[in-house]
Amino acid sequence: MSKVWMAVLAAVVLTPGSISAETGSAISTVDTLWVLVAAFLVFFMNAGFAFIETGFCRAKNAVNILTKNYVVFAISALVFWGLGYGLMFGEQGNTFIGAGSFLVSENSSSPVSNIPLFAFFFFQLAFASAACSIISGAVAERIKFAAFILFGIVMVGVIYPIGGHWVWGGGWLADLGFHDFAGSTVVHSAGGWAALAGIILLGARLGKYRKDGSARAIVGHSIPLATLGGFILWLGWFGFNPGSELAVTENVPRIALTTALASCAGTITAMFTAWKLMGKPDLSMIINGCLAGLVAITAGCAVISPLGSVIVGAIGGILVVVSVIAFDKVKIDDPVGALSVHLVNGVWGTLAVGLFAVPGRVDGVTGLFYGGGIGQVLSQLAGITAIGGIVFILSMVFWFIIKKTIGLRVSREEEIGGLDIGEMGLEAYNGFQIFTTEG
Amino acid sequence: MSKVWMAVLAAVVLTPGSISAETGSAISTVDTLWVLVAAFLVFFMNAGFAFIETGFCRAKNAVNILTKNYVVFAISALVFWGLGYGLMFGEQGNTFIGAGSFLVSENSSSPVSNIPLFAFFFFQLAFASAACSIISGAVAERIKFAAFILFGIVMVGVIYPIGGHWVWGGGWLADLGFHDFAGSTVVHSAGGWAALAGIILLGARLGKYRKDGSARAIVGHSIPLATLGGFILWLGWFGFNPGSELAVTENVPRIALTTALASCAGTITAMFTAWKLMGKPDLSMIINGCLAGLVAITAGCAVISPLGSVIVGAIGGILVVVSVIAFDKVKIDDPVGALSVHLVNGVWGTLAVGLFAVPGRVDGVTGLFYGGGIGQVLSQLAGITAIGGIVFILSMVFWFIIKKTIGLRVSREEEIGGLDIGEMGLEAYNGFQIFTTEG
Amino acid sequence: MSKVWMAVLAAVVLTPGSISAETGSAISTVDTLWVLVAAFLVFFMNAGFAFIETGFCRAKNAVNILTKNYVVFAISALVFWGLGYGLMFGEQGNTFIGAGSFLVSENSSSPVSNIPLFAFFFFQLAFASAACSIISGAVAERIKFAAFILFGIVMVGVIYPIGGHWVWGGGWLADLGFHDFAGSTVVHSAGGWAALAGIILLGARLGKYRKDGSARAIVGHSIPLATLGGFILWLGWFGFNPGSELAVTENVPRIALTTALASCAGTITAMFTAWKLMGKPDLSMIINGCLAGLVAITAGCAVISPLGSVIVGAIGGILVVVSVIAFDKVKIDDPVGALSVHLVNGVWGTLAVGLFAVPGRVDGVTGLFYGGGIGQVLSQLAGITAIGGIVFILSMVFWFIIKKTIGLRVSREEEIGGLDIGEMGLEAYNGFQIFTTEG
Amino acid sequence: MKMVVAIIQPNRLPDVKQALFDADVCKMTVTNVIGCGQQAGYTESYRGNIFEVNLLKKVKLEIAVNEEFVDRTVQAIIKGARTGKIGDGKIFIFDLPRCIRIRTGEEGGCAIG
Amino acid sequence: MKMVVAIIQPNRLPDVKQALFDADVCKMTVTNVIGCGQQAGYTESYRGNIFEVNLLKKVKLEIAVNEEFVDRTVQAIIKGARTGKIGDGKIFIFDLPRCIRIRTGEEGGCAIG
Amino acid sequence: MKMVVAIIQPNRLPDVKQALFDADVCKMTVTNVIGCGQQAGYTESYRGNIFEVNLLKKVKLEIAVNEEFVDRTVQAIIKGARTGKIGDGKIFIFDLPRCIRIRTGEEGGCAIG
Ligand SMILES: Nc1ncnc2c1ncn2[C@@H]1O[C@H](COP(=O)(O)OP(=O)(O)O)[C@@H](O)[C@H]1O
Ligand SMILES: Nc1ncnc2c1ncn2[C@@H]1O[C@H](COP(=O)(O)OP(=O)(O)O)[C@@H](O)[C@H]1O
Ligand SMILES: Nc1ncnc2c1ncn2[C@@H]1O[C@H](COP(=O)(O)OP(=O)(O)O)[C@@H](O)[C@H]1O
Repeated sequence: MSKVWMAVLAAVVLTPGSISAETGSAISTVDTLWVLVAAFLVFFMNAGFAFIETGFCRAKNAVNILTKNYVVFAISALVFWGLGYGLMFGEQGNTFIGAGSFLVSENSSSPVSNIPLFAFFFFQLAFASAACSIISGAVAERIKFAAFILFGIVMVGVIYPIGGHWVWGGGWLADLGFHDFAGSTVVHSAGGWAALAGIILLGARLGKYRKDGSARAIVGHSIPLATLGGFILWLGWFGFNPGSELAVTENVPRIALTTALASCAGTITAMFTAWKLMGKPDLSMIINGCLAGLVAITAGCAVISPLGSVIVGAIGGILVVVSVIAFDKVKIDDPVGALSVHLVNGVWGTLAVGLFAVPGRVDGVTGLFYGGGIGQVLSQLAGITAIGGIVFILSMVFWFIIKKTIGLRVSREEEIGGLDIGEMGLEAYNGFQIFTTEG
Repeated sequence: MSKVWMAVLAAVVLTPGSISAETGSAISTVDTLWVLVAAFLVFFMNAGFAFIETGFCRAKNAVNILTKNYVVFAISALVFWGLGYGLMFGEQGNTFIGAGSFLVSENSSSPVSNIPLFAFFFFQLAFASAACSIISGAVAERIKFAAFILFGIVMVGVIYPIGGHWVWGGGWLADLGFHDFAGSTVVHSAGGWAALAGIILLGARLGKYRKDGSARAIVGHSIPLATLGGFILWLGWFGFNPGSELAVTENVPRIALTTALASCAGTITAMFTAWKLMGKPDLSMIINGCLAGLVAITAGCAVISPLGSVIVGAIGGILVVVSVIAFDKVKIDDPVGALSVHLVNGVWGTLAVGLFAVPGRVDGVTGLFYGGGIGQVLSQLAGITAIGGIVFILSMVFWFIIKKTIGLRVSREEEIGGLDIGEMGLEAYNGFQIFTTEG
Repeated sequence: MSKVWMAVLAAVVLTPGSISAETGSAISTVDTLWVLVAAFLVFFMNAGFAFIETGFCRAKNAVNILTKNYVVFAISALVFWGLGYGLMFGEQGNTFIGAGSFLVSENSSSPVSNIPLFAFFFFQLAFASAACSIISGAVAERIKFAAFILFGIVMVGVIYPIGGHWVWGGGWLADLGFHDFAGSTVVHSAGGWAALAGIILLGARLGKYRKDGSARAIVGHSIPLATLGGFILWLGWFGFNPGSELAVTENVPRIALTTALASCAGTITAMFTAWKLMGKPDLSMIINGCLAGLVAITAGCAVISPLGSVIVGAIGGILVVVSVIAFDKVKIDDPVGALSVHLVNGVWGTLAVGLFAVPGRVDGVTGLFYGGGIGQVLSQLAGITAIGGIVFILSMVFWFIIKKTIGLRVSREEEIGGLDIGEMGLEAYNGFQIFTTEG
Repeated sequence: MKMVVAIIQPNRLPDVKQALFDADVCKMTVTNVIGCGQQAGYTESYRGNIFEVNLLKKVKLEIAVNEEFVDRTVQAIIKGARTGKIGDGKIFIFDLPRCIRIRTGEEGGCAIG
Repeated sequence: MKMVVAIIQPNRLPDVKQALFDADVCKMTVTNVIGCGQQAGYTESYRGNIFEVNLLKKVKLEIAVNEEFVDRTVQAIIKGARTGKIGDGKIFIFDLPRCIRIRTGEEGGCAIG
Repeated sequence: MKMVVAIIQPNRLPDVKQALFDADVCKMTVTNVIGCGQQAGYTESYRGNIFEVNLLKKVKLEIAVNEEFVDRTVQAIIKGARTGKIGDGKIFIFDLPRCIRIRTGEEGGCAIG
């Protein structure tokens, strides 16, 4: 720990709070600390995804889902480190794709100078893996483990970085004035579009839809686990949104507040919508509503007022319940509601920026309701369509290739007996008596 | 929190990491970051409450308890944002109640100037919701979902802010020299008194007490979940107590240490007390003992020495076990021990300030054992009684109104079959074989 | 994100964060905040250990394991506060053992001056308890509760501090040039050696090995709980390694990155190794692989490059799977793989410093592969052997004394019926139907 | 000998056990079952789908007794289990030609108790 | 009266229930069991040890019926449970001398339905 | 045909299964039950209340066999389950008039194996 002594020296001599001694540039220790802590919170969201997805699926598939979520960060990290980051932020790129800075090291390029490259990279890394986790839940209970892993590599290595480059890597959408502060589109709806493509090629779980086309309830096996996941994601979002400021400024508390208010509004409206439509306050919908509010405010958390964030979140909470039901109508089988949360509300949240952005927060970004005219709405629509389009198309292509090569879906027997036995060779709850009488 | 002012001074004089560029005032980025991180930790305590309560109740009521705990933050946030904060900290108030600053926005008032208003508000918000969560466990397994939600709104909107204003909002108890650093009384015993009122009007769970008056054990369904809750609360408390300094000062590490030592002492003494009285080291009591130590040191964590905190916590650990048994004797049915943890130890901890406060930490606050005389003890007693009285009376009134209107308690059939079926229409562990043979 | 630049400006112009106003010395508020936050993360690792161990054991022993893990921090804290810290860092000591600074208080000695003593102490405290938790899993499902508690006291009070003093307390190994940044040897293999001694004296669980000597699988009862534990430990490690810098420097993000990359590499290689050897990607091995990578990089996280950390972690992931199988071959029954993770990889990671250390990071520490010659390898070997030797011998002695006095192992009946009934008098999952048909 | 099998409401188990003990019937085997009969089920909702649950939680008791104990056993079960509401359950009585105590190898009537 | 006991594959339960309802057999008791027979087990691996699981999840149905219902009950079960694959299970039929409805105390044939 | 039903200690199941396999009895159905008999219960404590648990975990085996297999089946069970301690359990043997294999529809003795 001899470094400590040096640091102490620095502390005395060189006015702590800047490490210029070491870097020459103006690194802020406070900003560095914040970005790292925020990154840790976002990293922990992996656990959140793991448990919400596991809880909403059946016990016979629990180990499979947990494994996907546990390795997804490991794979994302290595792939994003080696390839993705370069395509997203590499300095030698053009407006459509980045290049260079592969296998990130000391001398890779960084768009920010108030924090060390590695702090910025680590934060981006955590984001990249989130985009993958979103997919995992939507394709759960029937996808082959290897197929998911393969797609995950492509998602983090290529698909996500392209959209990311357009918006955050200095690409054409940024120039166009498209504003997506923390990733309603770049991360969430991107994940959602990729998931949608997967679901379409995979098809629904056995027994999910009756011959008459009506949907059957396939109840998750552990609502407590799912709730744990919901709480962890909620916590992680306070790193996800406020952390995206990449510095400690007066915006950060405001972002934390708008994030909180939107999630709370979404929680409440989802509860009442479910209560109204199904007669009971369905906790699985309440949790989705909370996440819907979070996704919805992610794009605009820095430019929307507290009151505005309540409205944006409230609409998100209604949207999520309605769209869960709608997806079932069209036989899009999404066991955990990932599409309703991340895709639908990713789109809604990005659009909301065009409506609710308060003037003066970010240069040139003003919402329709604040006299900004239709301009911002249009650039938001442009971003939504552009990224939605590219992600959906690329995903379709890669999912299709996987389907034609190793195959996407497990055998009927495996699906009935559970992926834990067939794919993982290990069951989740040794000793517990569990009935598995569905499909 | 007088230390805060000193810190603020320091902040002004030495401009630590200030964002004055933006604000003109001397905002400290370090303090801002700390208060936000602490707020996130306190926010996460919601998960802690959710799992300790769920684990200590029966499987048939798990979804109901999880739902209460999940929406409690959402409701608290919106109500405290719209109403509660204004009554607690509003600038236009008097010594008994605050006013103004409703629907908190940029131009609401804030008692601190070293951090942005929204950082302060967010931290207070997390506190407000804790007071509500405390109630949830005590009334669990028999209260109507809607009844709890209604009371929660009143608690966060009116009852909690009144007591809070008296102590932290510049009210008369503050002037009186009453010292409650992080809320043994303002948050914990307040929650406890409100819970007690609820339990009295609700009555005990079916089958909890035999005809001969003796208590029956109604064993929680998941000790692992309860333990998870205990760990999360323990973690959250390191935001709860040290965060209440609202700045990064030399006090913060000391507060973290006293908080840790008290919780550890409480854990150990509770273990041995239970071991002695019931023949085994009951983990449910050990967890309660840990929380008891935490609640007990909450009031004095900034003014009590490490050694003192060990003593305060140790007594808390004994108190909690003894009082759990005592409450059963008088047929006060508290499924999770919320009263013993938050009410009894909230009172004890507040009193302990009058006994163990080290001179010189907070102006005018010196404990009896450090030659401070009986003075501080008396002002502590004043605060305990005043807040206990007002909270208990108001709670009784509101609980009674709810009882007479929509009713407090579910039907006998619903209670036997489980609130998850009756109230939530969803069971927690689909597929698992669970025996529910109790009353 | 234009705000960022402004903040940077502020960072340069004004000199952020020092509390000199209060202390006269140059305490850095940023460093203080970071060390505390890191300590909280490390503290939370207790929960991680609790759930990974519980999940990998049988339901009938869950309460027993949870209790051990819940009280271990409480006991460690009090013992380390009263005794251990003094032996590790006490100023009046010699090169072999520290002395003084018992019952840590304001005027105890601290080796660092950029943060308050209590911040440093709290961080060290969290480390001490980790060493104990490691043991808990290895001896699970058959050790007497009291026997474990007793050994824990000795471990934190005496054994761990001795090794700690040699390396971090200014002892002879530090002078020798032995480099163990965050404790691959001091914490992890120390815990592992103590556990090994315990296992040897305890013997294997009933039914673990067949008459023909082959190993039987005793499957854990909750893979979801174990996975939760894995995620929490993973998160905590970002406090464990980067926090060991004890300041916010440019090293911190680099350490966070090497820590992440090593864990990811270990996760992947463990997955493929298990897949290859046993035909399926065993999640229990994947989690172990992740932890193996973390332990392996702990010693060198500050001196090894990102690429190097990937290699070190990758080897760790392979080692852990192979050694789990090897330990079973020699009938060393370790229910959770603690030896393979902490002992084997603690040794490997410490050695790796001698191979992969990049020159210029820490004075005089350069790895073989970077032209540092064999020198560093030798000092690393010296440290591994010295600490391994002293810890193993002392542990053997104390375990033996406990065995001869109160006894180490529960009765055959208790082990069959479960320690929860015999030792704790409380079962983990009231109401759930659980088959317990193994030996 | 006879094997008396009863399906009862789970929450009646404590009373039934008590009634059996009072009638000196102290040995029994209990199983966790689900059943459907006249008793109506209930509906739940999950993620937008409302569904009916008609297999309800029940408890099954198996009690092997000698002839002379049959009636008092039946009476005790009815005493403890009857609420008069649909769902109270059924009692089935089978002939039990042989009964062996594993521990001692005893056969017949003496093995039962 | 007869007690029809069937051991079936868990995932056939919905179809068997449907087939029984179609045959007006609406009362039954269901138990979660594990069994081994001709059907092969499967292997799992945990922490380096590969092991075989040969007790497979099954569902047990108990249906008390009057004589004239026996055949249609058996037919319904076979209709719902048969896949032609090993593991489909068995049906066991026992004599049921007495049946009592707890709620009313009714005995015999009328108590069954 | 006969239905041999045994209630044994859970931890004896592996040995009993082994003993049965050695006696060529390879088909059985296993159920998780709780029971009370002569074996004493144990006490637990929770939140200040000490309580007695007298329904103990047991495992129930159901084995349908042809007459000539009855004795070896009983012997095998006793061999695997007996420890000589109270709680070893019981074996109950019922007449089994009919047995049908769902897969093939076979009836009687041949359906059993
Ligand atoms: N004919 C039967 N065969 C098997 N089980 C039955 C039969 N009739 C009733 N049961 C069991 O008894 C339980 C209660 O029966 P039900 O008809 O609902 O109540 P009641 O007998 O009071 O009308 C059912 O849930 C089922 O488990
Ligand atoms: N003789 C028997 N005694 C008890 N249970 C049996 C018997 N034969 C079969 N079973 C039950 O039926 C299930 C299916 O039997 P199996 O022989 O595998 O299929 P099949 O009868 O189609 O050959 C077994 O798992 C077991 O639970
Ligand atoms: N008469 C009976 N009826 C039903 N089950 C019984 C009967 N007698 C024993 N059992 C079952 O057998 C188990 C062991 O019986 P117990 O009397 O404790 O041991 P032992 O037969 O060695 O005296 C009991 O827990 C119970 O499940």
